[in-house]
Amino acid sequence: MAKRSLLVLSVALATLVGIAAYLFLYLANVPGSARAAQTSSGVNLYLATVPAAAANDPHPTWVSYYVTNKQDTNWQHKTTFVVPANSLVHVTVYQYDGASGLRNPFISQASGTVGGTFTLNGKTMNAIDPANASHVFALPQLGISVPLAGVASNAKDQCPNAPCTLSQAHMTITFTIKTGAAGLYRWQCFVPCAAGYIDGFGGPMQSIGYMDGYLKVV
Amino acid sequence: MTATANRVPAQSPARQRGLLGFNMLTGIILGVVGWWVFYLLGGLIQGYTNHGFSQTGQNDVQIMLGYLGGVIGFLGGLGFLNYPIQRMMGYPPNIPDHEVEEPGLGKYFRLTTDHKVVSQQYFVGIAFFFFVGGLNAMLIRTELLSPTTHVFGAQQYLTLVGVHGSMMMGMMTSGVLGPFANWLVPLMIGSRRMAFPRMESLTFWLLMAAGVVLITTVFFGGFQTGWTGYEPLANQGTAGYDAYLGFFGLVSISMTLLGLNLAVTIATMRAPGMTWSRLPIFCWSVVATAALMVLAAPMLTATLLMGISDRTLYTAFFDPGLGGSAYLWQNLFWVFGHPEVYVLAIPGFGIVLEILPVFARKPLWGYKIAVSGMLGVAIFSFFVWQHHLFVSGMNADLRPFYMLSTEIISLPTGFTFLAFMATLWRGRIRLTVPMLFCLGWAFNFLFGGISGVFNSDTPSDVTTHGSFFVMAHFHYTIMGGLLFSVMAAMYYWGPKMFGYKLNERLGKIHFWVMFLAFNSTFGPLFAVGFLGMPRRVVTYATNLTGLNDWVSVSAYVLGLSLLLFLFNMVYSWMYKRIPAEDNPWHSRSIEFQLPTPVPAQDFDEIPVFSGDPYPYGEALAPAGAEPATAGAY
Amino acid sequence: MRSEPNHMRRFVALWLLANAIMLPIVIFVLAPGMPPGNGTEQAAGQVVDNTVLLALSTPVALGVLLFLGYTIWAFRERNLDGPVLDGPAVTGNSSVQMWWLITTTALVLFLAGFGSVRLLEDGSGGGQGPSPLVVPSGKALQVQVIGQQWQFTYRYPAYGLETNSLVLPPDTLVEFHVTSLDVIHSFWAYQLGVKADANPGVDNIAYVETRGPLSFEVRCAELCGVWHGYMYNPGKVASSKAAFASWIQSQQQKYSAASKVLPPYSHTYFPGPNGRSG
Amino acid sequence: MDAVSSGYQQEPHQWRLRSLSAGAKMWCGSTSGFMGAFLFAYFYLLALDPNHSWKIGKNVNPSGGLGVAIMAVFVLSGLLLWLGSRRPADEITTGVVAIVLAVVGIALQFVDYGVLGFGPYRGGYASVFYGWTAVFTLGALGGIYWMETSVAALWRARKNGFADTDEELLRVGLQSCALWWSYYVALGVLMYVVLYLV
Repeated sequence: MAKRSLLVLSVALATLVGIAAYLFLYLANVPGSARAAQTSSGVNLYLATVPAAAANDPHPTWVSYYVTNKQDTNWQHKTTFVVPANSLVHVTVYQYDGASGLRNPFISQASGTVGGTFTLNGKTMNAIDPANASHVFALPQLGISVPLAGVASNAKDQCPNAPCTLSQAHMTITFTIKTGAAGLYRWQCFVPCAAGYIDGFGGPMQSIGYMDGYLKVV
Repeated sequence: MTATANRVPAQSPARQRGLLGFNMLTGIILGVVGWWVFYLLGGLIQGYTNHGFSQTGQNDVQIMLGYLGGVIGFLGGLGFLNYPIQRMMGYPPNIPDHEVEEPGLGKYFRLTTDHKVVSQQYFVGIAFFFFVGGLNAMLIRTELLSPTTHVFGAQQYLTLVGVHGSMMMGMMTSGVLGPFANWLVPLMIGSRRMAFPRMESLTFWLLMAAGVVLITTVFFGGFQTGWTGYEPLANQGTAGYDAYLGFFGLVSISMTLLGLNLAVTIATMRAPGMTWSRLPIFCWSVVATAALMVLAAPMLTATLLMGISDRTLYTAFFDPGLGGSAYLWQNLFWVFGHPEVYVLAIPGFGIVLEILPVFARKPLWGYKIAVSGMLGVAIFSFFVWQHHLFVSGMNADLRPFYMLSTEIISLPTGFTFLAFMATLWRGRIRLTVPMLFCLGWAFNFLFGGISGVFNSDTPSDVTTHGSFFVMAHFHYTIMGGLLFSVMAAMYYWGPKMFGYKLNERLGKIHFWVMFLAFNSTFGPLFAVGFLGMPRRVVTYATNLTGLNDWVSVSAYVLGLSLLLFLFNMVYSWMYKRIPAEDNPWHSRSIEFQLPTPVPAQDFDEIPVFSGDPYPYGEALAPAGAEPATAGAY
Repeated sequence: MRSEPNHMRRFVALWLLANAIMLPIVIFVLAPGMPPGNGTEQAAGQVVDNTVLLALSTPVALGVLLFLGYTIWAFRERNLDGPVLDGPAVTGNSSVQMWWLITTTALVLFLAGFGSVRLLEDGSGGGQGPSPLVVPSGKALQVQVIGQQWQFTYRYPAYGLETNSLVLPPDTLVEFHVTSLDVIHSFWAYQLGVKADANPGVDNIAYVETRGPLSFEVRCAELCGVWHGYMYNPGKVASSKAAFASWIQSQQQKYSAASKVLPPYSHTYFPGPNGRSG
Repeated sequence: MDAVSSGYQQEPHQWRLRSLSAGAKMWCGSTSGFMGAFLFAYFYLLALDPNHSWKIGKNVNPSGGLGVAIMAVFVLSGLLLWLGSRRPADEITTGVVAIVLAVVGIALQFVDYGVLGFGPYRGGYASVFYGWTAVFTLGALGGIYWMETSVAALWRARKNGFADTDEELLRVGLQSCALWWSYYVALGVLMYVVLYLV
């Protein structure tokens, strides 16, 4: 009897270990979150987009967003951005990727930001040439969408892999959004920028932690 | 009888199981080796045929080859490969096509040609993957406790949905034919084996390999297409989707061979006197199902090969920009897929109608109409597939036709119900556990069928298509139909198959918990669908939270009821082992006239059948008498 | 022999009684709440359809359930430990089979006929593909629904406008042209009673005739990738045609920059053969 | 169920023979479903012509001559096996020739791939062409295996003078194989007509 119970118990234990591994190694394996910096001038969120993730990343060829800081020196591979509720969030994106062009030109116009505009390298505007779009930072649930222009294809000193520095060719895009009630909102990119995948929408475009993530309003 | 019978020289089991062992362990070891060998070889192929590799870092050729190598290694390790090589040199097969009595548990982990051992392997193997699929269902319901993402996130949620759906729709196609038909058909028709016993074993091990392949998807990031794998979304999928292709590819091959084997067995190996009109109704359901498997499953194989070649050879079957079509997948998939859902349903009809006469103590009412019902469902199921595409934008002129053909399929289904109901009428109904499950089947399938009418009616389908209503509908037909009939079969034949009694009281508790929890889970989902919640979404309208939470809690209870069944199996087997009687149900079908456990050779001599398969009733046997055939078979 | 009551007569009486109770409940209590509500002509038509199906399936369901219940109650073996007794050896009855076949066939043919007639009446709001079988009469407002991973945008060719919110004028025939730029989506406006798959390279047409003001929810109903569960947006039927016109004007102003760069209006848009390489 | 024992200790010999030929016939059915999916894909994509991409580019036409040659070799192989399996004296010779012809057919198919001048991504036609021919070749490899085992078993049994083998069973085995192989070749003819000649 004891031998049988031992057998049953060990099988049950092995099953539980398997379930736990499935739960924690795969299912609950969500990319980390980063809190926006709270400064005297308001809440600041610094992001960067690169043509390819860091060389030691599981997918070193995938395009990706990163969280960084104002000096663009502290790169973290996190795509859940934590921001306070009912406040203005100033977003700055350091954009290092080239243009791939929008499939739906409609998205080349910014919407949902404060004033409906954004600045591109310091210049205020509300739309870009759709063919020049490299990425889009969009929060469709909040109606927010900002096109990110690409680095010219003949620019010097282009950044191939994360992390990049401000000395390399890049575009700086800034805009301000107003957060509402607390909640979990998703963000994504609309440019078919996942090279090699059909319609440019596989891989990084379908993986949270690369071109998708959450805006966690707390 | 000719004198040439059975001149295949008998060989000792030791030879084919010799040096390497040839069991599951060597299978797994060689499977892993095969995976790595082919995976590394595939890594060399990065050129033109693997176009996007440099940009995606994803070598589908390599992964598909890895799966191929893994499966070849696994089957080789089990001993399937030394057989073909011998044959190529002109030697007769050295694996006997029937087994001799062999004690110990070793035979369950090997290539075996005893149809009863294969069916027990099937039972345990399928139950394992059923519980894996069920675990995913529990996790899906956990995520849906809240209207927004809260536990797993959007990406993992879709993998859960995909693995649950694929596991259930893929593995469970053999859920009756594997464990029960392999065991019952040879006994019922009076042969001692299947027509192709080695192929019988192959189908089982292929299915197990398939299940493992599907689980490996989590190492490649999962897949986000659900079990239908609609293109071109699927073509965007990362390497996790290769697991889906490999899984269904293996399942479809296993299904084809299983169906072929069973159909041939019933067609050619019926004992003297076992005419078609004396065939037990369960065998008829196997014939209908096997026909679907033989004809429909190869279409799935072909469709998956197209999907694989799109990802590896850079063809464009499903890429609309390059001359392919997204509809092509939908059409091909459902040409197979609709017969496939009847592959899941028809065996349930057979089980229920087979068990019913025993506990109603009456002959099966309307044998011919029941048979024609099953065959009718099988035939019609090939002509209804476009009802999955009612709002897809396919040619609108065809919709009235598919509406009609879909609704016509309820006529043969109705025959089954007529036979069911009329058999009960004026019987002496014994409410044993198997009988309770049969009645539960009727209750659930009734609602599954009626909700199907809402789906088949195009105007109504505009609302219900792709919603939780559809999801509730097919859970009522497949889970409420197939699973309840499988449970009936388990309690009815289980003691005969495994040689020990199942606890009756636990069985009754199991039935009532499962029946109530099942209806409490999927009943409200009709309402959820009617209120506008699409399938496979991770978020939903906040006003549906209450209903969804109710469903989730019921689903946990449903899951627990299945654990109760598992507990009953283990408890009755290990702790309270009471050997089963030869004929606990006073059944008159032939398998219950054999001793328990059934000997390896089944019959001492090939039986000769005479008379009706269901000789119950006052006119045929004096009231109160034990079956007249006791000891006669 | 037991002294037998007439079981069949009892069962039929029971069934009639149950129907007398349930049918009014179904028709007068449940049916008005049937989806998807009476917001548009097509949605109201679907409510009628669902009502008819429900009313027809009620007697069927009651029949089978009562039959099962009655047989279990009346014919149950109460002494399971006693000798195993058999019922009568009845193996069939051709007239019962014939009547069953006739009844179910009639029911099925009626359902298919009814469904077809209802479908051909107004298209029922379902996507009909590029060449619709049913075109409701009247001048239609064209609205193109463009599915894309993962949001819908709406193009009003008559106003040279594309926007990401859907507003419709009241009492108008609307002709939805549903298409997709990448994978298969499905445009499901629940309260409007519209569902049409958005296929890449295919123009899927669905008609709906709006009634009064209405708020509705648009959801994607075909699994389209990681954010499928989040692909929804609200929409509304405006309170008046004037309100709709002013909404159009405000959108034209808001999206003037985007409107300039829109490609020429077309029923389908192909990403081009290099779509695969992004 | 009333059943009495028959007194047969062994299963009737006919069961094996019938199983083989019934199995081969059903396998033909499965093969039709399998090949039918590609036929469906061909006509579906041809009729739909999405994005006018049935054939992208100019030279998306395989060599008709090579197609006819491949077809002819396979047909000859099927015919030979079919006829030979019914003549016990010639079955091994014809079987070997049929196998060789099938190998030649597959080799020719690879020659065809070599001189095609268009890749599988060149539209719907190219996809079906590559997919279908590849799958047909794969099936032909399976057919070669089946033919080889049937012929080899007969050859070895004949060498031993059928001492410990069931001659009839082996012969029915070869005939079942021939039935399927001829059916497969016939399907192949349909396919080559569609792919190379239409």
